[in-house]
Amino acid sequence: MTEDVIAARARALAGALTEAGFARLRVRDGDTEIELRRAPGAVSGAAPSPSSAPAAAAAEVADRPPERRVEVVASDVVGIVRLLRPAIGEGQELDGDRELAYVETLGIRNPVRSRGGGRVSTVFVSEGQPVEYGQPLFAIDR
Amino acid sequence: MTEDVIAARARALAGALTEAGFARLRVRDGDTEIELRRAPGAVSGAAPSPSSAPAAAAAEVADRPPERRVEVVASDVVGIVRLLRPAIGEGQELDGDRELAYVETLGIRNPVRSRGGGRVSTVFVSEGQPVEYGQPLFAIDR
Amino acid sequence: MFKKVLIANRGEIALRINRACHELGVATVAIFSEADRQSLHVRHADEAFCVGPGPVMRSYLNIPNIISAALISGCDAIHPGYGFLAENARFAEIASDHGLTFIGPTPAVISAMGDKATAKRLMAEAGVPTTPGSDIVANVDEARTVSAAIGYPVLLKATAGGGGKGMRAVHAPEELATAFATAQAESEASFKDGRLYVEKLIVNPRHIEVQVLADEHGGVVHLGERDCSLQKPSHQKLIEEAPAPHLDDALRERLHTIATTATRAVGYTNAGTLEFLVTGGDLYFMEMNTRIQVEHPVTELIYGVDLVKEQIRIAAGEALGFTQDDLNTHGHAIEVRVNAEDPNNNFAPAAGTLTTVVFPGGPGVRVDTHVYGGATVPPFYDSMLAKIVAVGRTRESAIVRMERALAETRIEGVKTTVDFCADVLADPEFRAGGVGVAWLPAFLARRTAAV
Amino acid sequence: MFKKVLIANRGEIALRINRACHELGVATVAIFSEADRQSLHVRHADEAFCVGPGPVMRSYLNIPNIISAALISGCDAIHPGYGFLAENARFAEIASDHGLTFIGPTPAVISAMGDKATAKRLMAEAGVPTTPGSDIVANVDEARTVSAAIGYPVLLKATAGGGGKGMRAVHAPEELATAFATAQAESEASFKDGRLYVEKLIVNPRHIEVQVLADEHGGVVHLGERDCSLQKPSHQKLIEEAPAPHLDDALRERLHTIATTATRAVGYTNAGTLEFLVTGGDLYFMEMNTRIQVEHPVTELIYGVDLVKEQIRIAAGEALGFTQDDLNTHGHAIEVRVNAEDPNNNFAPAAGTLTTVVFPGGPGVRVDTHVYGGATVPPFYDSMLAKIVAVGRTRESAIVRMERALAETRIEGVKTTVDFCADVLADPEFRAGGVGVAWLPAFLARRTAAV
Repeated sequence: MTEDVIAARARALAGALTEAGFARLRVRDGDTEIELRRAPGAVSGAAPSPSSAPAAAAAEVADRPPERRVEVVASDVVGIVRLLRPAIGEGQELDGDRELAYVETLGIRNPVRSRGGGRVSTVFVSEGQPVEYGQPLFAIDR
Repeated sequence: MTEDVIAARARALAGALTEAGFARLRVRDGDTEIELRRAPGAVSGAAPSPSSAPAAAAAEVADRPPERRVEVVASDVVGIVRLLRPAIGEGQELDGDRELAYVETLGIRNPVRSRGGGRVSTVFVSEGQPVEYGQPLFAIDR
Repeated sequence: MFKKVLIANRGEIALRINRACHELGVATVAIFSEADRQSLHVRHADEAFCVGPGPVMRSYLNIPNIISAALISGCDAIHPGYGFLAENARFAEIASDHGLTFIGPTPAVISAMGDKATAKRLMAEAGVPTTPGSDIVANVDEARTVSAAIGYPVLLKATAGGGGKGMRAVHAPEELATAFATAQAESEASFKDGRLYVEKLIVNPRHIEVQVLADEHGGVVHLGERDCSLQKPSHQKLIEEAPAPHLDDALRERLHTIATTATRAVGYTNAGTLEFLVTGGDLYFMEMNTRIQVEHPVTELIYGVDLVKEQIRIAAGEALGFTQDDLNTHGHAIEVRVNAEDPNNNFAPAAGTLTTVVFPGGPGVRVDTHVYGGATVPPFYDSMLAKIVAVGRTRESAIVRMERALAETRIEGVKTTVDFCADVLADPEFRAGGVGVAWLPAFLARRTAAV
Repeated sequence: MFKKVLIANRGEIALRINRACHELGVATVAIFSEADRQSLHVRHADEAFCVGPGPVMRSYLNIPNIISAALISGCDAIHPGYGFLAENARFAEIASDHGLTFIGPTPAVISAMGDKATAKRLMAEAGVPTTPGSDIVANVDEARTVSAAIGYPVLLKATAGGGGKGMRAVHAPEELATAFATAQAESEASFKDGRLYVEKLIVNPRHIEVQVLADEHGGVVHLGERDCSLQKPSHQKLIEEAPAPHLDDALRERLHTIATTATRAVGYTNAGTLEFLVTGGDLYFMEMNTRIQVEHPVTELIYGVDLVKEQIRIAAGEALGFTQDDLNTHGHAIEVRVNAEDPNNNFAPAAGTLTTVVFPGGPGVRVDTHVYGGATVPPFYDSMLAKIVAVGRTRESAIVRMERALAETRIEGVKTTVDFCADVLADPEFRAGGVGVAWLPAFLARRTAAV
C-alpha cells in the first residue's frame, strides 16, 4: 500500500470506528491487515473542550509482509499547519516522543507530537496548509 | 409445497417473467424446481384486445421428487367467476382439453379451458368471485 | 361526491389522482400491469386490480378489464389521468354505458377536439384565431393547391395526430409529394387514420397554453397560461413555467379571453387546456387537450387551486366554488421533467433499477413522483420518473430555487434529464426568457458540439 | 450580501440554511462530526470541514474548531441554526471578535433573553403580561414566602433553563423544600447555574408563539402566531400549526401587538419567537427564542416568506423588503415531526440504519429532511429525521392533506412517530382544535391503556 492509500483507508476506518462506538477495529484485505485503535484519551464526550483533549488521534496501520508498523498522526483540531524550523522531513529518525509541528487555531498553537520514536515515512502536509479534524499529518514507521 | 404456495410462487414468478420479457423461467429451491412458461399466445402486445387473446396464461410448476407436474390455469381477464353446472371439483379427472369455467367480463363469458387432460388438484375460486388478471383459478395434475 | 373512483392510469399521475381522492374522502381503486406490481400507485390505493401484462395494449389500454375492475369494485367514477385512455371518447362512452362517471368532458366534446381538423373548424367558428390552412385534403394535388394559396413553408398534419406523429414540414412545392406520402403512411400506421390537412408553418413560435375549468352549470374560468416552449426535438415538453415570461399584457389578456370564450362555445366541461402558437403579437389556436396536463402543477402553485380535486368536484356535478374574480396568482412557478433518458443520445429512454433516489425538499419545492430507491423502471411505459416544481416570488427566484433543487436531486441506476435541465436553466438566453420552440433543439445541438 | 456563510449545525436545519444561502447566491461551508461524514448536509455544501468526533461537546459545540473552519475557508458570516450554539452569546461574541457576522441578534440580547428571569423582568418593563412570580429567590425560605403570596400551585424554574430541565411543579407548601433541592441540583448539573425563580403554575394552558422579524434599521414585523400545544410529556413539541385555531380575534391581535412592541423594547434584531402561555382570555409571556425555530415552515407556508433568507438579509444589513401591511396569510399549515423514537416506549430515541425511506409529495406538502434510504442515524444527536408540513385552504383540509402525506410516508429500520401522529390527527378532540399542553400526554396515556 502506498502512503496515500494508508492515509485514505485510515481516515475511512477512523470514521467507521467512531460511528460504531468501538475502540479497536481490524480489517484484513488480501495480504494487508489494517488495525486501528482509538487514542486512549479520545473517548466519547469525556473532554470538556478540544484544546484540553489528549494528543492527536492515532491510527495504526500494519502491513504484512514485510513486518512493518506505520502509525498515522492526525490533527485533532481545525487550523493551519505550522512546521518546525527546520521542518521534520521524510526519512527523519525520531529517538522518542517529540514535537513534529503545530496546528494553529485562533492564534493558539496546538502541538503535534510523535508519541514515540521511529522514522518519519510520510509528511502529508505542508507549511500553512489548512487541516480539518482527523486529517493525517505524519506517518511514522515504528 | 402446498397448493397455496404453488399459486403464490407461480404468480410471483409470472410477474418476474413478464418484467424480464422472457418466455421461460426455471427456479430451483432445495428439492423443488418450479418452471414457468409463457402461454404461446401471450406475447407482448400482439393481441389487439384481451378478449381475442388466446387461452389463459399458464404456469407450469414441477415438484420433484415425487415426479409430479402441476399446471396452474389463471385468469386472463378481470371479471366474475362462473363455475359450470355441475361445477368442476377437486379430484375430477379430465380426459383432454375441456372447459373448466367462465370468467364474465362486461357480460361476455370468457371460457377457461384445461388445455389438456389430468386431474384437478385445486380449485382456487368459488362461484361469483371477482378475479383479476393472472389470478390462479385451477391447478391440474398432468 | 363519489364514493369510490377507479384510477385508470399508472405512475406519478395515478398517485396525484389518488392524493386528490383521499383528500376529498373518496376511496380509490388502482389498476396495474404485472410490470407495475411494486409501484407506489398500487401501494397507496385502497384497492388494486391487475388488468394485464406489461405491454400497454393488454393492460393500461385494456378497456374491458379496466371497466370490469371498476364495476367489480363498486366504483361510481373513473379518472383517466393523461395519456392512455384519457382522450378516448369510446372509453368515456363505455364507462357511461356502464353507469360510471367519466371524469372529463362529454364523449362528443372529446371526439370533436380529438379530431384536429374538426377542432380547428369549431374554434374558427367561435372566433378563435387559427393558423391559416385547409380542412382535410383529399390528395396531394389538393394539398398542392392549398399550400400555394397559403404560401410556403407549410405543415402537413394528421387530423388524428398527436406527439408530432404524422406531421411534416414542407418548405417548397417540390418537397410536397414525398412529405405527403410519408405523413399519410405514418398517420395511418399510428392512428389507423391517414387523413391530413395543411397549415401555415409558423417559424419558431412560442408554445403557450391556457388552463380552463368549466362546470356543468355554465361556470367557466381560466387559470392563466403556461409557457411550454422548451421541447425536445421530438416536440415533447421538458420544462414548463407559469406565467409566460415577457408576454405583452394585452396579448395575455386576449389569450385568456379567447380561451374562456372558446370553452363556452364548444360546450366544454371539466379541466381542459387550449394550446396556442404565439409569435410576435399573433396567436393561433393549435389544439385543445381534454384532460389534465402533465404540467398542471405550475398553475396550481401560483393559483393555489388543486386542479385534480376540481376535476373530480365538477364531474360529481358540483358548481365551481369560485369565479374569475376570486382567482389571483402569486409568484412564478417552473417545472422540470425528470425522465429516464439519455440527453446525450437523442433522449433515448432507459429502463433499469434505481439504485439511489434522493429528491429535493424545503421551501417552494414540490415533487410528484412514483419512484423510490430500489424501484425498477419497466421498459413498457413513458420514461418520466418525476416532476420537480419550484415556486418563487419572481421568475428569477423560481429558477434559482429550481437550480438548487436539481443540485439536491440524486438518481442513480439510469441516465436522467437532471443535469441537462440544469444546463438549460443556467443558459443566459433561457434566463432572459421568452424563447421559442426552436430554442431547445438548437441548445442541444450547441451542447452536443461542445462535448 | 455575504460571500460565504459557515453553517454551524447539522441535519435538516443545516440543509435548510444551505438552501437559503444557495438561493441567495451565497457560498456555503458545512461542518460535520465524524459520525456525519455521509450526511446530506455535507454533500450539498460548497465546502465542508470535519470539526471533531461524534459527541457534540467535541464537534458541534467545539467553538474553536468551528470558528477556525470559518476563518480558514474565508467565510464572512456564521448561521447557527437552532440548538447547539444558536443561543450561545459567547459564541456570537467570539464570532464577532474574529470579524464574522453572527446571523442572529446581538450577544447582549441573546444573553438577556437566555436568562429567563432577566427576560421576564425586561418584558414586564415593556408592558408585556408575564406569569405572576418572583425574581431569583436566594433560598427555599424566600421561595416559600413568594409562593404563599402567588398562591399554589407554583412552578420552580431555573433561570438558565430550557427543555423542561430544572423545572418543578409544587402543589402545596410541604412539597417545596424537596422540589427546590431537586430543581436546583438539576439546574446546576445541566447549566452550571443553580439559580431558581418562582412562577404561578398555569394549568393546561395553550402554548402559542409569535414569529417576529426585525431589521437593523428599526423595521419590525410579526408573522402571526403558531400553536405548539401538542407536546410530548417531556415538553418537546411534536405537532405545530399556524394560525392557532379558535383564538379570539382580539386576543390574536393583542398577541401580535405585544410581540412587536416587546421586540422593539428589547432592541431585538433578526428572526425571533416570543412564546406565550394562553388560557381563556389571558396570555403570559414565557420566553423569547433568539433563533430560527424548528417549526418555522408552518409560518412560511401561510405567509409566503422565506424566514431563513430574511435572517441572512437582515444580518447582512439589509432593511426588510416589506411592512406589516404587505404581509397576509393564505390558508392553514400544520407540521409533524418525524422522530426516530418509539411512542410506545416513552419516545425512547432509536439509532440505526434506515433501510427504506419514502417521503410524501404532491400538492401542498413540504418535506425538510436530511435522511435518505441507507442513511444511518447516529446515536449522538437529536432524533428528528424529518419535518412534514402540509398546507390547505382551511385547517380541516390541511389536516386531511397531512393524513394522506403520513399515509404515503414509509420509513423502515427505526421506529418513528409517524403512526402515532396519524392517530393524533384522527382524534376528534384534536380535530376540534384548541387543546392545551396537557392534552397530548393524556392522549398518550389513553392510547397506551387501549393497547
